[in-house]
Amino acid sequence: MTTLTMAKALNEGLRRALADDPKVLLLGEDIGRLGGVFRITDGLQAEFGAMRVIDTPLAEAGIMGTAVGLAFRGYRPVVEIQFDGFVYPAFDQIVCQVAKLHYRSHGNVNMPITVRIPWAGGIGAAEHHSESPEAYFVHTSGLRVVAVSNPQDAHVMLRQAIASDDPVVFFEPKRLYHAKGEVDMGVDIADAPPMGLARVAREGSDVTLITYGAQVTTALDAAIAAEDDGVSIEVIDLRSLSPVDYRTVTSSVRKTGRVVVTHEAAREAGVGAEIVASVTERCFEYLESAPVRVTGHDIPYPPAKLEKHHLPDLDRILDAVDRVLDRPNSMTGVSL
Amino acid sequence: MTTLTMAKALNEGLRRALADDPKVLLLGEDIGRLGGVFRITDGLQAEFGAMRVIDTPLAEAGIMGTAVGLAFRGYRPVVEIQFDGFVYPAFDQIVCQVAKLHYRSHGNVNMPITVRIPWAGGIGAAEHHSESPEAYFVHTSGLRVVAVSNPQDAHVMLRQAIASDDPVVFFEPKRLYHAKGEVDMGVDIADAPPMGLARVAREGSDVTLITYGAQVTTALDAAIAAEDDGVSIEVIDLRSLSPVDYRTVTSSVRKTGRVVVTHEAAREAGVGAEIVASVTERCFEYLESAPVRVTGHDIPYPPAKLEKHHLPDLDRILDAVDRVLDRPNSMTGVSL
Amino acid sequence: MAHTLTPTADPAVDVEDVARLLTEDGERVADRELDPWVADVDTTALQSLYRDMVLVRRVDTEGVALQRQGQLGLWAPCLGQEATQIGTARALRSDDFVFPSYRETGVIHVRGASPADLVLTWRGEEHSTYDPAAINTAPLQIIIGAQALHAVGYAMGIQRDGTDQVAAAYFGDGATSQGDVNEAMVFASSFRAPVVFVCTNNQWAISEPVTVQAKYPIAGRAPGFGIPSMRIDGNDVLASMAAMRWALGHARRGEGPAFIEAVTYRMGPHTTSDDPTRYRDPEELERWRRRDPLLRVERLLRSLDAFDDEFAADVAADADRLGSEVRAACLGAVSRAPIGVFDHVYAEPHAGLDEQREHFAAYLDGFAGAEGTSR
Amino acid sequence: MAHTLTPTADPAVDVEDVARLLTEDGERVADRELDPWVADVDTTALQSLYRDMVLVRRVDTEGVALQRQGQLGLWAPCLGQEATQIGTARALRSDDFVFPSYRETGVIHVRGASPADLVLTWRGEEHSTYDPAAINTAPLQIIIGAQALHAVGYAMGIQRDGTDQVAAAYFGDGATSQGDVNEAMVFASSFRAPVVFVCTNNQWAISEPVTVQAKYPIAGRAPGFGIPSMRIDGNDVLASMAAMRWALGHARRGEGPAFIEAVTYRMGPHTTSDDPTRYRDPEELERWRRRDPLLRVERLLRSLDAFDDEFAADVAADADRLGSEVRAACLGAVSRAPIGVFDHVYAEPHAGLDEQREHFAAYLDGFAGAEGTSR
Ligand SMILES: Cc1ncc(C[n+]2csc(CCOP(=O)(O)OP(=O)(O)O)c2C)c(N)n1
Ligand SMILES: Cc1ncc(C[n+]2csc(CCOP(=O)(O)OP(=O)(O)O)c2C)c(N)n1
Ligand SMILES: [Mg+2]
Ligand SMILES: [Mg+2]
Repeated sequence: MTTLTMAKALNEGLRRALADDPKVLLLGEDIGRLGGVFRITDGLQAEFGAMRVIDTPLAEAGIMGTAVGLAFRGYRPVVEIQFDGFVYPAFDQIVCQVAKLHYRSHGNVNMPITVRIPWAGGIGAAEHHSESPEAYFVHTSGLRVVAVSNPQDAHVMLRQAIASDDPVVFFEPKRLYHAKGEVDMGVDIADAPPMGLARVAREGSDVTLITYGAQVTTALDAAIAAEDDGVSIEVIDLRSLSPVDYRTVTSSVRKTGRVVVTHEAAREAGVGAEIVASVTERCFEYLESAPVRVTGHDIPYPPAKLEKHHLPDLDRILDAVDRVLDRPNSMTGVSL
Repeated sequence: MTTLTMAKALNEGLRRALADDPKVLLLGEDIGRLGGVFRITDGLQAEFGAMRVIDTPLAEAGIMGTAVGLAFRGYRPVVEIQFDGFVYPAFDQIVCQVAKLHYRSHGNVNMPITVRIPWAGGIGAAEHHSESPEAYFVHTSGLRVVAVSNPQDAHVMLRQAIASDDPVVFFEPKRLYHAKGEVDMGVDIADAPPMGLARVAREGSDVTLITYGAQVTTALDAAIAAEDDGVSIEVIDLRSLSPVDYRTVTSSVRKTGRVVVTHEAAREAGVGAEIVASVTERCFEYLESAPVRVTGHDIPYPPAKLEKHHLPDLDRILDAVDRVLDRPNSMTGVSL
Repeated sequence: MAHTLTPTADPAVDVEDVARLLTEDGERVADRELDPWVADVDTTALQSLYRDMVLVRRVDTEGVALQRQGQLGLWAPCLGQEATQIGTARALRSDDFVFPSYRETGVIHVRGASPADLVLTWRGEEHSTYDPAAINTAPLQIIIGAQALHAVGYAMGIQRDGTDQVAAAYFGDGATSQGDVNEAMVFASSFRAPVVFVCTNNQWAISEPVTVQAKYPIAGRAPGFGIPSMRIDGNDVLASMAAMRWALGHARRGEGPAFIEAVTYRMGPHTTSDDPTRYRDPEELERWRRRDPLLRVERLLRSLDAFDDEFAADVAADADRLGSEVRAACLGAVSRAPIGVFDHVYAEPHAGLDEQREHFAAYLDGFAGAEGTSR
Repeated sequence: MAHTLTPTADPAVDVEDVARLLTEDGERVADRELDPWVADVDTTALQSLYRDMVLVRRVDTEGVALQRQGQLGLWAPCLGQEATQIGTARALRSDDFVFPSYRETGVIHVRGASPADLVLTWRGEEHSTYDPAAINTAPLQIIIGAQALHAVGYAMGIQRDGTDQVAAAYFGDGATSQGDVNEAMVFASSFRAPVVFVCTNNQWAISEPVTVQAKYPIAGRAPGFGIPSMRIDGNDVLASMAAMRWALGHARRGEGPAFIEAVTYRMGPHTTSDDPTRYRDPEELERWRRRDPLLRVERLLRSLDAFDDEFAADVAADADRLGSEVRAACLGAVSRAPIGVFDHVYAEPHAGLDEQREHFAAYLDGFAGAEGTSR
């Protein structure tokens, strides 16, 4: 075990993947000499050469499209999208090609592409630098989508994503890049929990609080705060958004009967909607109250100085917890 | 009242919009001389000239990006995306520009752009010609999203969409282009029901069946079939997917207590998830059983010969109706 | 470089402003650049090129007929484009890798697509049938221009493997407007990737004439990206083969990408769903009929005494055989079972989808009991 | 058009291969193409250009300082690019419409942005502050290349209105790799739109040298799209103004789009978050210091006896005044109230969002009672 930041844990994950498999290539803007704007690829071009760690022209469709071609040739491209808000020019290649080529080719062609996306808000960044586009990818059949919340998962799940024969959209919460944690780098990725599994981040009995990414930290804070108030919250870190590990989720909900889902992304047709719909479908008879979502508002990501009013913080989560517990809350008396 | 196909009703809607407002322009591939591959713009270039009905180069980002510039100049561009599967190259311009510019500019700039999308499956088309991408746009704050199900709505809502100062993604079910219906073309769009309202397409008391687009027809068929079986289904045609008219939806659910949502799009984080989550949140105490979704599978749209196994048909809807009524159904005994 | 650069004065529509080796009358003319590349093409080779062109035309006719008869959902005729397709494809090595668009029937035929491969996609049975690795050819691409980037990526892979293979991307004149095609040129140039771009300028993108996409010849764009290009008569199978060999040679020698604009004509509708009478002048078609790519090879062969009745009959028999095979493959097609829609979404198990498949199977089973539908 | 086209042999990195009117030593040199366009620029006009350049440099210094002091979230310095920005922007008419990228501090200053407009976006108070219609300038664009298409669309609007205005798009060397910029050239050429593309080739896209984007001069691309272009010394304010006037004239006369590649240098980091020591040679910066765009105008003015202490002091005072105004606007900024995040998402009422706003207001009110937070 070593104490590493998430950034370093990811860097070590990439290093290991490059070392283990000569077919692994890194593509992106500024990932070479600079090591990426977040330094996640720091030192990798020096170590593995410019043929394997490739600074590309400034064009995301180009990066994704050439990654598809490399996959046709048997490579395993790991693409870095510089910021969440810059993935959209690559959307066509992701949705129509990356996600569909295995299906289209009758299973003859694999698309073992990992799309790394520094992700979400809370870092006071400029416009387009704090987006939470995960629902777009979750809704896209043919992709796997994961979101990490701690250095250990970041390291192991990145290696698992790269090793997967399927395309994986890999969300890295920028807000946690510098958060530290214990990492076991010696782990055999086959022995580690598969990236498709959720994790009970904290056990509890009154309310199931479901989330992913940096919001796991906020959820855990909320759980601690609630404890003082006599409320026991079970926090579930989904880790995988597609597929969702409903076994873990439903076993918690069957226990608590009350559900809050939180994420930074907008609410309308977001991942939270999917979780609430599926949990309701699977656990209806166990539910004591309507599951509640605590999400970013349905607005474009606001200017940095206002993001704190957009991001679902501890107080908004606790307010929702009060709601599912039928205790006084901000919606008391408000008709829906 | 005149009997028109949906295609013709749309054509007349465009003609009227062009005639009423000199700032309205049409942009798209093959919309001029050809009149569009579905002939929705038939005759309009001849009538209004090539400066207003514009055949563009073959590039969707280019079409959407120039539409943004035209909106900056005070125009009201109506963009035709040739088929649903070709909207993705324009995704960046839609998500980062069209949806955000009003917000970004502090309300100084309007983006009264209508994006018409011939939409969804069931017509035996080639790959990428039967997509249901509506959830991507519903999840995108700053856009309005509507889906029409009959010639009257097609005509009126298209004119309303064009008249709206906000960007509207306008879904036209290809499968219904040739379906006929009564259309009142004399209607003043300000007097007609606003495009944001849902419609009770058929009244019923046992189950609320919520849908939109071509699936409304299937839902109505299901309601008729169920009647023989003694089940009274209320069919709601959402019309607007963002915002959703929850007043209409919840008043039905409060009456029936049982909900089925159906759409062609994939299920994961689809519009159905949003509807189920919101209905559960708003009507929990009225629900007699868990709402059920009947959707396309979470697969890339399959080859034409197989689409009938993908699209949620009458039988699959009735199976779901049995499920919410706790009658024997395909899921009986299956654990979730 | 001059500091002020002015575009060429030639308009995009000048179809005579091309390099060629074979006139409409079947006369072999000299071209300093192209000649060396087809020095080895003797009469037998010419006959073989001709044969392939006839075969493809036969398949195309069959495709249209099958669609009319309701056996195919759609067909995208390549009538008129046989010289471009056969000439360029025959220049490829079998271990080169091709990324075709939907209209490249001739190209995939040369690559080794079976009769079934030529039609089952259009029938709607499968999105694609052949194994790309088996014939070194990607599935047909419908998203305009997307495959240009794939070819560049594939070529970057070749570079990394250190072999002398080449990747080739085929796309139309309309496709040159797409960001993807331009980005492909940027990436290809930046990485000096061994890729050849074949732009089939058939004068139309559905109803839009090429002048909507380009006011100046498309071949003129590539050099701005640092890519040498050639503008050839795409109805001339010899020029097509020569240009492709030039381009492949350039890429194979490690000198980077090359670009070909093959000026030809889509003699049929865009697809069987299209009605070109709405937008194009019948006289234009007549003019192009006189430029028919097959006719001029026939004339050349006749002038070489290499086209007699026996040869014609033999070619026709070959073509008929292929036509029947295509028809048989089409009529004999068996659709996947319903549950098959779930196949090959993922390469590895996916809990969510696996559950959905199970539920659908249960649903189908219920039916099987009730109404005898099998899965 | 020749049938075989070969790219220019000039490499993208040759920064001397440009048109210029002013040498590093401040010597005015002749250029047949450019001279006519600045025939009217007398000493007073030169002084005024110089003044603007100094002002912008002062704002830039202030921006960096404010960021260091935690008053701005980020700043994108335009140090070294003043000649390109001031020269081209001063050539515009006020009723032309500009689509700038994030680094165009000098451009928006010339257009009429207030001191607050120059910093509040970078402070994170607003995505944009000025009313685009008031200064005929779009909000700064962060999505690389997207604004090029907006400019073309705007120009298509101008065309339809029948005026002689021009739209201008500013973007960097990196942006030329984006599909959007290439599609913008396609559309501009196809519609002969009155738009000018100004590509500021500052040698770098964050850490990537221009050779990653282009092996051959960027100006060489436009002609392939049918767009005339010029490659100029972007550190030469006169050449910048002259080229822009040439381009604007071309567009204004209805002759369609024009393209300028201004070869300059980003002397600072990409943004205040960037560390250029990781990727660039300090000697390169030194070389460019000698080409400083302000210095050469100062030298020219001195040679014309139009730069004395009084003038220098006056300009400095002006600059200090603007600097203080910028600082004051920054420090005096008041953030929107929390509920303000809901403003201007839609132009018309939206039932879903209105409900969300109400609920959030109720939530904030609850807090107001409990903890004194006001909305
Ligand atoms: C991204 C995208 N947009 C639109 C279409 C619809 N479409 C299919 S073919 C076609 C025209 C293509 O023209 P061209 O590239 O010249 O090829 P050709 O059909 O002439 O072979 C269009 C617009 C598409 N398939 N993909
Ligand atoms: C679509 C998109 N991709 C990536 C980025 C991240 N990014 C911001 S600036 C920049 C470099 C831009 O270089 P250039 O176009 O030369 O402009 P410069 O910064 O030199 O002015 C990059 C990659 C972005 N803003 N938008
Ligand atoms: Mg074409
Ligand atoms: Mg730059």
